[in-house]
Amino acid sequence: MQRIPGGFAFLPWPVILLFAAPVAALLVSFFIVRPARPRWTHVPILASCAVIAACAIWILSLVLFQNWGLDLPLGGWMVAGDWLVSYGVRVDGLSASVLAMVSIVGGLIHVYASGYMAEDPGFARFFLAFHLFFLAMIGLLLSNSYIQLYLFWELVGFASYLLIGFWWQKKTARRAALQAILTNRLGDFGLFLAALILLAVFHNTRFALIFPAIVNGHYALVSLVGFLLFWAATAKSAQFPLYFWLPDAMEGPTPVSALMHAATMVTAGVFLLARSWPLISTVPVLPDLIAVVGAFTAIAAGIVACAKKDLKRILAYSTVSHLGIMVFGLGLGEVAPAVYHLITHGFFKAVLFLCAGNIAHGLHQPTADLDQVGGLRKKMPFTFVCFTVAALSLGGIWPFAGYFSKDAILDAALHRGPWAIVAGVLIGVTSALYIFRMLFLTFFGPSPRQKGGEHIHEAEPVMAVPVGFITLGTLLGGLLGHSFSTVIKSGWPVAQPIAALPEFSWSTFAVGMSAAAVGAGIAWVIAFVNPSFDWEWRTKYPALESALNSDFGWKPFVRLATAGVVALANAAGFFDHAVVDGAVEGAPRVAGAAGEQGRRLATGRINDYVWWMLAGAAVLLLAVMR
Amino acid sequence: MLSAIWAIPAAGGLLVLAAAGRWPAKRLALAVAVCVFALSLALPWAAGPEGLSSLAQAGPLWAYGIRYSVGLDGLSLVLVWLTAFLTVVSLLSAWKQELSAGFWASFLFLEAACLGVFLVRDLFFFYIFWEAVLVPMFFIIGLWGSENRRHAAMKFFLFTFFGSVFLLLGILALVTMHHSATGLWTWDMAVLRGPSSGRAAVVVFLALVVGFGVKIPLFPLHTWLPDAHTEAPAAGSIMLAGVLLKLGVYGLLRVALPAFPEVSWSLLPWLGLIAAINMIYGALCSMAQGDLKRLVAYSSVAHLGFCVMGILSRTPEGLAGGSLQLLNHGLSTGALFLLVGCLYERGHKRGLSDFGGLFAKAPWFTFFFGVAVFASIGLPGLNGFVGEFMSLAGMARVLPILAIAGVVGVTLAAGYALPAYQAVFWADPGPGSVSAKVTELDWREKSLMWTLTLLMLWIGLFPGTLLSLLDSSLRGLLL
Amino acid sequence: MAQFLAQTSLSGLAPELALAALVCATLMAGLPASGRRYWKLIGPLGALCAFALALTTVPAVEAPGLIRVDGLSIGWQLLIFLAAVPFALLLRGEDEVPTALMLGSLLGMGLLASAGNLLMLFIGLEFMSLPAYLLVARGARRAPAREAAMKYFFAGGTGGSLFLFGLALYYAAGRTLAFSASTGPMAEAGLALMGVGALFKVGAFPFHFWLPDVYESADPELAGFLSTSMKAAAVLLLMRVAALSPHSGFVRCLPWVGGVTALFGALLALRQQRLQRLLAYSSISHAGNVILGVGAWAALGAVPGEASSIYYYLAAYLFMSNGAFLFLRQTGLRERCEVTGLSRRDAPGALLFAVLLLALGGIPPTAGFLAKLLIFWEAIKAAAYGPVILAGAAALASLGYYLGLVRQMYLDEPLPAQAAAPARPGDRFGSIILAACAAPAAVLGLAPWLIGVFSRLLSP
Amino acid sequence: MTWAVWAVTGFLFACGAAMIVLRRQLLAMLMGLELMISAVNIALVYYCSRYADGETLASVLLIIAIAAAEAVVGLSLILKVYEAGREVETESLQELKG
Repeated sequence: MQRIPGGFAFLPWPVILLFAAPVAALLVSFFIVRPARPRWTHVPILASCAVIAACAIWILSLVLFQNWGLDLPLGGWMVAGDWLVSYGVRVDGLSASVLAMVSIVGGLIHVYASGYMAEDPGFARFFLAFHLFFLAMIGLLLSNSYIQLYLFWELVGFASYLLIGFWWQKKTARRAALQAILTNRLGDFGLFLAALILLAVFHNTRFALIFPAIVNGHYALVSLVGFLLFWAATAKSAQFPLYFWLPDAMEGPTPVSALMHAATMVTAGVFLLARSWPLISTVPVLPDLIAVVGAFTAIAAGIVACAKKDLKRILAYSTVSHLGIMVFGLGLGEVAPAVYHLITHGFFKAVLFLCAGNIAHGLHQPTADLDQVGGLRKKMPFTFVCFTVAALSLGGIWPFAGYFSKDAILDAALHRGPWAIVAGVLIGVTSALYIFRMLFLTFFGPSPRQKGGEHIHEAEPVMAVPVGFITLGTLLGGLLGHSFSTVIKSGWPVAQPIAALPEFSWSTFAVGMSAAAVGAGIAWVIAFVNPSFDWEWRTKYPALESALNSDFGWKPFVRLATAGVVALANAAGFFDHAVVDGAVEGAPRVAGAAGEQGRRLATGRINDYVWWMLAGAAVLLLAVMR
Repeated sequence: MLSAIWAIPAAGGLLVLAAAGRWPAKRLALAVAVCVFALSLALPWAAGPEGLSSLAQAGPLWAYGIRYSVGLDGLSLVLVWLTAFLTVVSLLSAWKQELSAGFWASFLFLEAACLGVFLVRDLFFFYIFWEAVLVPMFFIIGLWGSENRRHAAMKFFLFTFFGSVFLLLGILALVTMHHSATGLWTWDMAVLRGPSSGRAAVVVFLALVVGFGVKIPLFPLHTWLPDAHTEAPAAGSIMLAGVLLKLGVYGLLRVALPAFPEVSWSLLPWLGLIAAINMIYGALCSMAQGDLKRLVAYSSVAHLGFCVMGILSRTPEGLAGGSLQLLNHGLSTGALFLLVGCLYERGHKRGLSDFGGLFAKAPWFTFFFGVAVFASIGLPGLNGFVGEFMSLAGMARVLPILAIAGVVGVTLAAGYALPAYQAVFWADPGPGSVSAKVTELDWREKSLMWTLTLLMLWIGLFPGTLLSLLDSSLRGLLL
Repeated sequence: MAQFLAQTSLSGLAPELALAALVCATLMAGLPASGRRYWKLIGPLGALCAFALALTTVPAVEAPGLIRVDGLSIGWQLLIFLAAVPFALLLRGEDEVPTALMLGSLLGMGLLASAGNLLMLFIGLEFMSLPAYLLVARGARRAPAREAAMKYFFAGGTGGSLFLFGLALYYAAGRTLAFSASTGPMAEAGLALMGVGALFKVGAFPFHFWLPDVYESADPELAGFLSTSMKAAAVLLLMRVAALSPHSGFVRCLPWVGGVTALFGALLALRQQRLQRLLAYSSISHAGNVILGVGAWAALGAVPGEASSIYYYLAAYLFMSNGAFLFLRQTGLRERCEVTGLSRRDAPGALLFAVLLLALGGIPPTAGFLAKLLIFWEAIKAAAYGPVILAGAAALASLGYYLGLVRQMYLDEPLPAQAAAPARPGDRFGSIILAACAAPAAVLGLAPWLIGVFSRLLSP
Repeated sequence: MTWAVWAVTGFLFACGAAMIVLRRQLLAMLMGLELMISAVNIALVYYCSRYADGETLASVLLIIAIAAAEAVVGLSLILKVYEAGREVETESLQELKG
């Protein structure tokens, strides 16, 4: 990896374009196209997406074939004497590979959205916010320091807020948007503080400078930084305990759910952990904690996903679960498999969401329920095919992309010890279970309780074609494992390289496939052997239902905590009004009352006046003679 | 030249009063304000080759070392810009209202007094200008405010005078201490130094802190602020939040900290604790408010905590960031008050529950309000973040625990601002809502907001110029 | 007597002699019915003439006897005579008696100012007080004026007696009536009792009870006279007493008396409903500040040239207090509620009053601001921290009514009855004097160089 | 001797003061006032003779003269009060207060 001195002049044009294209597109759209032709707002933006995708692929190939890389400071952002926080760009294997996935999937979803959102009155607003997110995501991936990362980290959160609340007239959307940004803000606390501490310790937060220092030295506060970073990641990547915003975030339009709340934005947390891995790996206990949290989240969310009926919610919990898998993998020390899963997950989860979007769009609804669908494979054959491919990939069935990445993580788990094995197997079972249940109940049947999608129609080409392309990625992604191994090692900031993807092993294959088979088998039973089971257990076991609905009691707890903060705020407000301001308001009253009382001294009688004088003289005499 | 900066608005105010009835007062006032702003922008060019300091002037020495003298450095310059700019903004924000000449003149007097505070280098005249600020503001709140204006005006005046008494006694004690140590009578801010330790030094320093702390405002001296902000007319709130609160921090920077470097350093944990309370407590109180203006007012309490924390850290980044935060707060809170004023002008209500669903009717309103809200809660890329981050970065190098409290404050900020934003612009209008009366911003308001927005973006992304301006002057002052 | 004359150059007594002559002239002019037009001129002429003569007086260098003409005496005479000018110009009454009384009182003040020993101080004190009782008794509103005069008389008599007692004690301790330091418990007690006499005249708590009654019932211009000329003379008396022995217990107590008085006056003024009474209490509060200044000045060594802060305070108060009382005279307002909404009925008047009130409250750049600043500064120099904090609290509390009045005039809506009532136009002459008082009160705070001028004036 | 003089002076002064404080009759109070001044004169005269200070002794005469003037002024004021209300009690002079 070559290092070049800083400055824009040294920035290669694909990197410049990665920023310039979206900025230009946003400006043109906002100031020129939107006022004149709101329906054409997406045109410059789609052009920008094409440029971005091309640049990203170009950069990826440079990294892949020439081991090219870049870590370039670009002039000061915040400056105070010798204290400096500068902008910068970092291109290495990690960012280039994720960037390629983001730009391809993102670009295609932009195209999809131009069809999906065509009827919406907020078309222009949608595209502007959507592309703003895209810009922020690119910036996030290419950041070379924690502070700049925080800049874009917050910006993606901001865009997510705007888009979750896109249909602001809906109360649920408003609540979800608020919940999302506040929860993310809670997590950002960690990143903000981590950046502050790193800055205070190292006078810098550039990855390329601090990681070697951390690996080679001992710094007391670095452990704290590691935990803070993980805390930040739990919010953004929807891990326990801060996962709860993500399922509610499905209130946004489907392209938003697909791109931001499944494929890209939520993986920023995983990206952050992968980025910080040289730091995190030096912190005792933390990797294990990460693994446990990831596994727990993956399994619990997988179980909850089995009980959901709303298509997007199933996928949302599935996203939480899969993010858990990535985090689990990271915690096991396997950066490459985790990032690989991040990328493959980006593809297949996008397909799943877009297919769900197609169904909802076909039903002319914002979202669809299992009750309303069933047997769609005939009415929506193309969507069915895409969904099936993606579902097989998610379920970890060879030779789809998901298999390879999940298998790599499972491989690590199998080498770790009993609890990891159990976790890995359970993850495999639950993943297969909920996704096959969804596949069967949606596209097969319909079972007697389902309406089977009346009047539904296949998606228009503008929506179908992007889905097809992403599905292609899902099919082929698994074959690129070797190249990925090459890429991810490129430009790793510390001397100790990260491990490549593990070699194929029959035992792992057997465990993985059998877990998937078990899951798929249970789904088979639910869907075909006892088709009404999925509706009946809810009434038969209300306790179980409420436990699953409340995410095993976590949601009520969150509500309680929120109410606690509100109560605290109200208490502060009351204290301020009654005590602090009360003292302020009371002081003049006390003074006035004192004056009123003092007036009684002046009785109006001469004798008293003289008496006071004599008394005063006596007091003064006493004081003087003392 | 420098004296003209404050003399022009003062004279302009008199002119507006004198010409009342003959010339249109508001046009005249605006012309004066624009002139002053243009002049303030020209200041760097007026400076000689030695830089801004070449603009300093001093009058003859009067009794006891009192001497009228003005000076300029980066800190003053930035705040002069802010004052001159926000005066124009606030005059324009009240443009459509039919108000007497006194209103417009008051703003010019207010501007003159604030500019005087930022320009003079002699404590005697500093105090004169410091107090002179109160009188026009008293009338602005008391005559042109909303229902409870009279009480608020009295409270504002008396409470801030309460601080001024401490300030005056502190200044006098400082001058006297300096005299007894050096045998020299002087009121020159650049020269005055208190003792480096001892009970007397601590007491005097604390007196100065209380004096400035009322204006900042520091907990628990802050309760005048919500009332004054709430009752003042929108233009007055802009000046109040945008400029008046800056006076306190400026005083700390210019007077209290340079005079007592050692004492302030030894008291750092306590002062920093107060700043942290400001942030967290201010944010919590803000969450509990149902009135938009009160909410923004308490948010000011929180924001000023960042400024104080930054400058207390005495690190280059903390100082530059804390003082930049002054400007940032002026812009973003000024913008918020401007918009809340627009709401009030249209609907004559300020409650969160009095509005709702304005997005559909007034998208620009929503857009600009969003920009201001996100700037004030510290979204990176907008101005608020830079100041907050640098302030906390400074403190993190000195007392990390306080920086943590600051980050909690950053986190809480979203908790009050966004629910309010949603309640006004997104939520369904409730019964008794006046949303129907709210119309879209007109071109005047929009262009004001565009200016503010661009400034916020500029500072958020490229604060380097301003920061180096501030840094170079603060370095000489405190490092 | 020969010795007395030898000791004193008569030129130093020129103002007093002129005043004495004018008192006689006034009484003579009153005899026939003719010449009525001229005796009205004698009052202002006398005050101005005395002022001019004091201005030209050269401080005597020789050792003082009964009379001592030093910087303090000349400075204070200037102050006293100038402060009397508005009252002299606006004297009411059909005959010459008030003029004579005023000039007589001024004569007493002049004597007090140039007194060279304790006995002369006492004589000056009585000389200035006795006509004042009568002046108060001749107030326009008869019954309250009589009552107030009676109270003033008895309180003043007691104060004079206490002063005399103190004089005797001090004489017994120091074997002389000249201004000389002496120590011992007897001297301390004597000093304290003389101090009580002076404090009574200045209006310090708890010797102030006569003051609100007198100021309230006196004609406003007389109240202005009493609160400026008379008070200035009383302050000089206090300074002379305090300067006798700068390290005495009395001087140590003095700042505390000042601080307590300032706060007490301010608190009691808060809820007053009658304007003159309110101003009376405000005057007590101001007196407290001055006493604080005197205490600090004495503690710092009682150097005449450094009395400039006290002098400045009194000079500022001269304009502020005369102005405020004159405003009441011009508008005829008596009750506090009557000023509500005044700015709408009488904008110039309200403006003048507001300026005067802000000056009294000590808001920059008014004269009152610099006055307070100098006094506080003096106190801090003398390390009288406790009293200065009390005085600071008093300054804050006093804004409660000064600013409260501004609020009433400008912010509050007038009651319907008042809104209908037209403003009572005062005579033009009085308004000019009022404006002449308000203008210096408004801007003198920007003139700190005056301290240097005063300092040179007061140094012998 | 000294203590006796001061005792007499103090006693008479206290009596005068007590008369002013305790009596309600204006005339009696005026007498109290005069008594106070006279009491001080006793001490002054004693010390003048003791210090052989003729100049101060002369000044006692001045003090007596002033006391007389004070009495005149006081009496005229009392007369005024009497003319107005036919009462010379302090209770009748209690309108101004507070």
